[in-house]
Amino acid sequence: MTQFAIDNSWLIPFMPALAFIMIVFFLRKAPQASALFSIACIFTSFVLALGVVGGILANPTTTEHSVTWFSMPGVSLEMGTLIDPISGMMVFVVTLIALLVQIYSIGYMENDPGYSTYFAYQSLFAMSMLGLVVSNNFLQMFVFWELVGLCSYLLIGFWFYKHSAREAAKKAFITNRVGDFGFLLGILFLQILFGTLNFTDLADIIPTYTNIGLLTVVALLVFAGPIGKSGQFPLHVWLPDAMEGPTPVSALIHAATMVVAGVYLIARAFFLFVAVPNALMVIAYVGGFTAFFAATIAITQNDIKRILAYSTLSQLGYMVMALGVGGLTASMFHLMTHAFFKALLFLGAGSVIHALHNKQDIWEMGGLAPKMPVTTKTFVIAALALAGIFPLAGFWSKDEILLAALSNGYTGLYLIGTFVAFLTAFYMFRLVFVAFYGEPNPENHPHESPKVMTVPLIVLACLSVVGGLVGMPWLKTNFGSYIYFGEAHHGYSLSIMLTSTLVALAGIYLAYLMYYKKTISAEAIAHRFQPIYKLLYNKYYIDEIYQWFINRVVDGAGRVAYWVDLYVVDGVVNGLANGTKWGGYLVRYLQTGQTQHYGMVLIAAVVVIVILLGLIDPSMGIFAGGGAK
Amino acid sequence: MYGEGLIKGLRVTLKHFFGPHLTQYYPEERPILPPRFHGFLAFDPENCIVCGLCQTACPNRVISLKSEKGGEDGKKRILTEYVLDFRYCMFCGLCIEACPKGCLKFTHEFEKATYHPDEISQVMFRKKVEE
Amino acid sequence: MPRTQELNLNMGPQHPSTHGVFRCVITPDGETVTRVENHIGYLHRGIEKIAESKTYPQFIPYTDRMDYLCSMVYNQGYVETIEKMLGIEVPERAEYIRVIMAELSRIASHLVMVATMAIDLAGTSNWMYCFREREKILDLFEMTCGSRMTFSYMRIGGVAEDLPEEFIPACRKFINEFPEKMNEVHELLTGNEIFQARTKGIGILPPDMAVAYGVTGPNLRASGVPYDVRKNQPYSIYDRFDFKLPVRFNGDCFDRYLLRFDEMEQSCRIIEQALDSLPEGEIKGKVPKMIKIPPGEIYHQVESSKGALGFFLVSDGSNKPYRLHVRGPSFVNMGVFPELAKGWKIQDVISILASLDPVLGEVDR
Amino acid sequence: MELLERLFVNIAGLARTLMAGWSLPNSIIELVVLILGIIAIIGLIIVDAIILVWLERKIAGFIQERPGPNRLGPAGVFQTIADTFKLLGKEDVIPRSADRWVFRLAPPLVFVPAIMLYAVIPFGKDMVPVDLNVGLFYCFSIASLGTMSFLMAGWGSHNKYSLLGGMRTVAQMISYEIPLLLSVLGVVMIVGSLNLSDIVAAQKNVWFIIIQPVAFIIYLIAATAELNRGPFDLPEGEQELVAGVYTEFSGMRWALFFLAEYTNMVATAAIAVTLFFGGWHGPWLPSWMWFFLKVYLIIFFFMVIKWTYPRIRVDHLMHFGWKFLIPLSLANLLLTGVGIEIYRFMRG
Amino acid sequence: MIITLNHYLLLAAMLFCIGLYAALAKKNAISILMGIELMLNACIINLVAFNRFMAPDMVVGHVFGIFVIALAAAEVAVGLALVLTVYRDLLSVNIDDFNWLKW
Amino acid sequence: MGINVEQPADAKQLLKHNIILTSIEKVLNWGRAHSLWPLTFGIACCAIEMMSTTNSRYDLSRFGSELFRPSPRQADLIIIPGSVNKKLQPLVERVYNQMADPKYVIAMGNCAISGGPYRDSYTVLPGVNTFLPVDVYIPGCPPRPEALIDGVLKLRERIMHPERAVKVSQDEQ
Amino acid sequence: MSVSTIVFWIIAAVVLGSAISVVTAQNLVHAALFMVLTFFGVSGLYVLLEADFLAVVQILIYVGAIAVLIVFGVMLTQRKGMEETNVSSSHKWVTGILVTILMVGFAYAVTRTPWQVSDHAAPESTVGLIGELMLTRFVIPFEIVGILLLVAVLGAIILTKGARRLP
Repeated sequence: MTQFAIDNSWLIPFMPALAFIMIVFFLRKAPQASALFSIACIFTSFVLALGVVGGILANPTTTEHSVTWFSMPGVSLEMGTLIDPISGMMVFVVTLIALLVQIYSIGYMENDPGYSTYFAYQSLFAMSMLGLVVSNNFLQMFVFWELVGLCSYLLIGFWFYKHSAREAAKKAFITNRVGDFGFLLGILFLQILFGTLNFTDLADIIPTYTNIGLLTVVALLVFAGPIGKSGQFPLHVWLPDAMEGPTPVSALIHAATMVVAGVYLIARAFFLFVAVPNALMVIAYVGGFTAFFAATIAITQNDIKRILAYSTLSQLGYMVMALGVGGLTASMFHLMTHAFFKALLFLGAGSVIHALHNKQDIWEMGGLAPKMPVTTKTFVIAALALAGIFPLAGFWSKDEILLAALSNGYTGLYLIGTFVAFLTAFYMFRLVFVAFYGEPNPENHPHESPKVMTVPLIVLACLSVVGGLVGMPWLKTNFGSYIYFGEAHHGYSLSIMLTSTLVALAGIYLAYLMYYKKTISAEAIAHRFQPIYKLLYNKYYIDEIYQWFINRVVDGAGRVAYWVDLYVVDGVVNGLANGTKWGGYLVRYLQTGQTQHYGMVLIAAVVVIVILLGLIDPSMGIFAGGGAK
Repeated sequence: MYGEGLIKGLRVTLKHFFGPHLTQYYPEERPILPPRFHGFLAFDPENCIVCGLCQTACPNRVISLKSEKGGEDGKKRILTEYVLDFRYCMFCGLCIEACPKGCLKFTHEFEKATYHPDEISQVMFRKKVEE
Repeated sequence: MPRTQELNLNMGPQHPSTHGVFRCVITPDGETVTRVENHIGYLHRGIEKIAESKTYPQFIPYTDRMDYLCSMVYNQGYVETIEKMLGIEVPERAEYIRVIMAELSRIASHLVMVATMAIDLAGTSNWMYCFREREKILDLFEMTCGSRMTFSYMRIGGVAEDLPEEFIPACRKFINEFPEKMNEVHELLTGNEIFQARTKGIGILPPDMAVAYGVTGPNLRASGVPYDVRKNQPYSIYDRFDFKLPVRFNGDCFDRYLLRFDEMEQSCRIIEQALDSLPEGEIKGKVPKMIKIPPGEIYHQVESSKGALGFFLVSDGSNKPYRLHVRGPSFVNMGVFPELAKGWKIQDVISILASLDPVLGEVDR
Repeated sequence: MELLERLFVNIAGLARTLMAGWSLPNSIIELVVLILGIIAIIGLIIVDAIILVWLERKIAGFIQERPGPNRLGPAGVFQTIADTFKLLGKEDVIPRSADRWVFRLAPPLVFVPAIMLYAVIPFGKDMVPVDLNVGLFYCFSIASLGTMSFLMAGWGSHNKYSLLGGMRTVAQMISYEIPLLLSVLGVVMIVGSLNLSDIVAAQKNVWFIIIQPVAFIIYLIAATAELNRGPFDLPEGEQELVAGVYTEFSGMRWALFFLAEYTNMVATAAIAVTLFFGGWHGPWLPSWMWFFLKVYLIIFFFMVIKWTYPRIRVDHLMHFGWKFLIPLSLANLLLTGVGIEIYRFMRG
Repeated sequence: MIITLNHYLLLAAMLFCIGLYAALAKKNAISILMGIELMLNACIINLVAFNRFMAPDMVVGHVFGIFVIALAAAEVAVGLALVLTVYRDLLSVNIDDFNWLKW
Repeated sequence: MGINVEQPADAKQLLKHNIILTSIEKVLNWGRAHSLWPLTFGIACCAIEMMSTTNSRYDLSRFGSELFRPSPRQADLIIIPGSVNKKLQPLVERVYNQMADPKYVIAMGNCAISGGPYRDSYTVLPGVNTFLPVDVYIPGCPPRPEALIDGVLKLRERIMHPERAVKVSQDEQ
Repeated sequence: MSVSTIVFWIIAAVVLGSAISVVTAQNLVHAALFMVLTFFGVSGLYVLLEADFLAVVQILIYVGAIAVLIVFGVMLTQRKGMEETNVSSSHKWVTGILVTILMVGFAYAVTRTPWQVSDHAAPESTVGLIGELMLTRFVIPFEIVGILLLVAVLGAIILTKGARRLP
């Protein structure tokens, strides 16, 4: 079984592809059937993924299958699958979350007119994501990379009749293009420099390459992709807006899987980044800054999904930072645990939104805890996990990251990370206390969600609790003994654990005081630090800055160019044209407008030229022995 | 299911294909006609009293009869000629209803296809002219 | 801007699909019909004028020859008009016999409609099966009045002859077997996807347009207007029978076709009830020998298989009508045809015409 | 039995030895044998057509619960002969405004390709008139010639009905040629040859109808449409277009169209048998008897279909062809390819 | 007498010239299309003849013949569509009327 | 393509001289008599009976006449089933002229024979024999399907033995 | 004079005769029908050249599709009398002379060139070889031709139906 799964790992992306094709061509008219078929397919993939994981656990080696896709002299493109511990872990996480989200969607999307379409897109996404994960070369990865972008676009704009959804979809798509362009350039560089795009081949070649300067450029270009896809600092703006899509989509794509594709890409191409320390440093600081930056925004937001979105950004920053400091293990570990509890958070938020009929402002909620016990419990577990409370999943992975930062000498980043952990705990529990334990809003009549929605919540909650235990540093074979770069190392620092736990508890307590007990007035603080609050509330005015940039700089440059075009270029051109026109007046009598006349002249010219050539220069061989040579 | 109707239709035609025929083999086998069948008319000159009711009842002037005074007292009308021009007949039966003596009745004859139109009109009775 | 020149396609009078000698000129654009013009009068025989030279009973045979598919109803409408004017009582038994005959006639007429619809769409075998059933009805008619199509069976004040003995069992047998045979037609034609594709949603006649054009009968009821002379202005003894007024709402060819089946079902029910409660007695009321109608005018309506059939009679006191006008349902129904056929494909014109079920003998008169 | 089996082959062999006895050159012997074969085939076609016309009328009659022609000969078999004599004696009308040459040429040009189709069909074991390498393709290309003749007939008549009918024929035939070809390609892929004898030989154990049922159904539908028969007889469309392309043709000219239709029908059925029903393979009976038995069974099916279904509408016809049959046949092709790959993989 | 490559080439050249004449000297747009078809046919004859006489082992000429046939099909489809579109506006297929491209 | 043969009346003179032509003529007449294909042309009530004749109970096809041809070019026989009025007359005449020789006419029903019930009408022509050479008249209003079959058989008789169609005088009845 | 030689001359006569008739026929439909005959003859030439598959393709596509399309086009654009529909324009003499010169040039070139003729026999069956070549060496041209056909079909549809104006 496990061997079959590993050998036939192409089946994993193939099953959702099958679902997509079946739904689009045959099942579109039957919503229930398409949902069931889609789930059945993703379940099959999940089972296969379990097989893969089992195989990896038993024997952590790299298995690669590839066929030639296209070849011509100089270029040989392949398609194939690469199964190693990293992709095994990813396959498992993606199929699991996708399965749960699809089950959840049965309840969440019911009565939606685009039910079948939704599942078709979900399947397409699952196919693309899994294809991305199992890719064995950059080009194939890029193809799927773009496909997941497409799915993201489609799903964000799923309710395309809403203006905001359309705009958000466009924004996501365009923003991602910026990063993808860099990524594509990077791929082209790699192809030109090394003549192959295969990961394993590149991993062998790159360490021996000496032109570090060029390689740095390449690495940064490749990193542009993750910046876009994983929402790192300058290109993060699309992710909060992407919350316009259906909530399960946010859970699956914009929290657990697609956005971590960037992280995964860095991990996959880690050999490239390791070769250029400068690039690694850039990555570390970009990640760290994003983590801090997003977390500060998150504490002022009111929309439940936006809070979670900024939290996602922040955690992604964490992962990227971890990679930057060289902690591949920590990053991947955090990726996995984060997928569990962030998906859970989103699904819980979805459950709440579903119960409140599309209300998303946390201040309009309140008092949900008694009405929605399952959702509340699971949500709190997830929040605790995210905050990094012992022994939940987030605790282990976050500590790994902090440890990695500290042990690799990035003390600054360690401090930032610790502070971010405090912020994380604070804003999460702000959310919990306001939304679930606050004053009940009399307008709301919340009710617990149906079984199809709560069961995935419970499953994810369990995983959030126990998911981190696989990375316990005390275990003999833990997470780090499978996924590592260079050599595996086990280490832990009680002090770091203690510090981070305390910091997180402090954050929770602060939120408790401010929003539950109301002993510290949030308004007063907001008033007190009015400028900072406004800055944070408006997300550092990044969107406005972009807007300004486009309006002023780009448009201004355009206006200048327009002027130049109008008076300088056109002046020259018009002058030429006028000259030509007068010339044309003279020769236009040759133009009869009859195609046949032109054809005749053409043929006559051919005849004349051939005759001339034949007569004047017999050595041209026109009449003698063209075929003889 | 699309195409179900097509298959059902085929079933029906195939059933009939192997089923019996309904045809009456006409020239060999005479059709069984009901007693009231409106075929061509028969005329019984014996009972005719030359009242002319049939002539007036006919909507289309099919019947033409000639008579002469005669008989024992010279007052009784005697039929000399009775012609039915079937070219104009509608076979409505109004003349039969009109006849008080029941001289006219429908026969079961219907095959009167001819090569010449005037053969259709029929002289039902003509008094022999004694020379 | 000049466009391509028009092509006028002439359908009829000698054209396989037109019912009788109807002629229409179609202006197609590609396969789509942009204009249809009706041309009628190829079977005009001046029946209304002939009526003025015939006595009242003598005109009965001519009513047969107007709508030769449903002559009994025409007989009935005509004699009832005169009875109504003269105030003649018709014996119960004669009324029942008239109803039985009229309904059998209606079934026969609808069978012809189904048959022609089938053959117009090239379903030859179904045509045979429908005519086979119709032959059975014609046998019943022949048994009763001696003719297969032109009966002249009704008389002023009653009917010409009583039912023969063997009629009632034969009729019951037919009524009992009939639904099963129709099932065959349903299997062969109604359920056929090709047939449905060619009739469903084709030639939609909206109810307001149907009313505006004066369409009556099954064509009107298929558009969702529940109007039937038998129900709305009951004549003869139709108020004694329990039957439903079948109505369908799409107004397309398929509904017009299916409505005929509904009507046949209801006709069967009426016949069954009439056979059950057929009284004994006279078949002809007291009628003067020479029928003369006092001066005046009258309009009487009955429901034929094609729709509301009206006779308008003006009398000047003599034994011949001064003027007789017939409101023929097919004639009125045909008025909507050009409007209805517009915008469909050439082949749809055929199915629309077949679904309207005109009888040219009555259109042209 | 063995004698019957080899009957025609032996006759040809006999003729060869006879001529060899006259010491004729080899090429001429082959030519004579070929001409003999052609004569035999033309005779076969005419007898076939006569039987088929009679059969069609009988089958129509039987379906409609009546006996059909039964006066001339046993069960009316000579009815068609009477028709032939009558058509021979009919006046030959050429409309004044018609294009004389086109009008005259059209009927023979419909008929000639119909005969040419028979050149490559394996009628029995070792009974192929011409064993072409591209036999199957040849069949379709020859069949496509008929289209032109219909166009000529429709245009040459100078009659609106004819022209419309001709245009419909051409649109229909061109559209349905594509699924027809595509459906057959599945079989070609399996056999790996366009040679009809090879295709028959490949069906020794299993008929292709079992492997390619979808292809067979597509072939049957498209072939019915190509023949302008059954529910697809739009060009004739007597309810709309009087008699379509045939409107202005009388007597023997019209009979040629008629003959061509039946000839084409036999050819189409024969190709269907060759491709899907194992050609002449079959136990007990001589091979050519099997072949004709199967051919007639398929023809019977064609006829029953014609007398069952109403005529399809012209735009439905086009939609059906382009939006359903062609994608379906492409899908079938794809599946066949995948199937062959899988088969090869399993075989190693 | 043996038929050589030259026979085929000369035949093709003649066909080409006839087609060229039709394309250059005919008034009717459809005639011009027909002329172009003749020219394309001449090309294919050349391809096949060269293939047969100079390199019969490879069927490269046939392959190119098939490409040319496909090209011809595309050309006719678009050409006829153009002619029909123009005909709808101008009610003429006379190439002399198609002179809108003139200044 | 077809062998042009003159109408039987003119052929009679040829008969005496040419024995081969006689037998060809006989064979052709046999063919014509046994495959009379009518034109699809319905006018009035009789048209319904004409249709009934083809249906399974009466089955005109037994005599080889069920192939109703929609195009006059391919029909041998035009059955006029109903009254022809002044508006229809030119059309009937034209359809008849479009038919290819040899062609036959059956006047079915009294309307076609003489105008029948409409002898008083101002539009109906007094019979189709005023403008068409009718071969067989079938009286009846309308005639039974069997009567039509009888008419077709009589027409067959006339084709094969033209001499039998000589007028019988009224007195011999 | 072997059989194939005789056949060649017959076919050549048919091809050239009908090609000239395409140009000279006064009725455009007749011209189109002569063109069909030319195509047919050309396919006969392919048979002589042992290109059986190409011959069949020629009939299938040229006669079965292209010629039909052209005749269709003729019929759609000309509805009244067809006489004098295939006339030459005023510059036909110039064109004629030009074409004749070109022909002489061709003849000169062809006859003067010493072709290197191979005496290998043609392969028994060309179908398989063509298929293999198309999908290996000429796969890119093959794909491009496919795209070209698709574009042509779309273009033809858009041209004849008229591009729908966007709202």
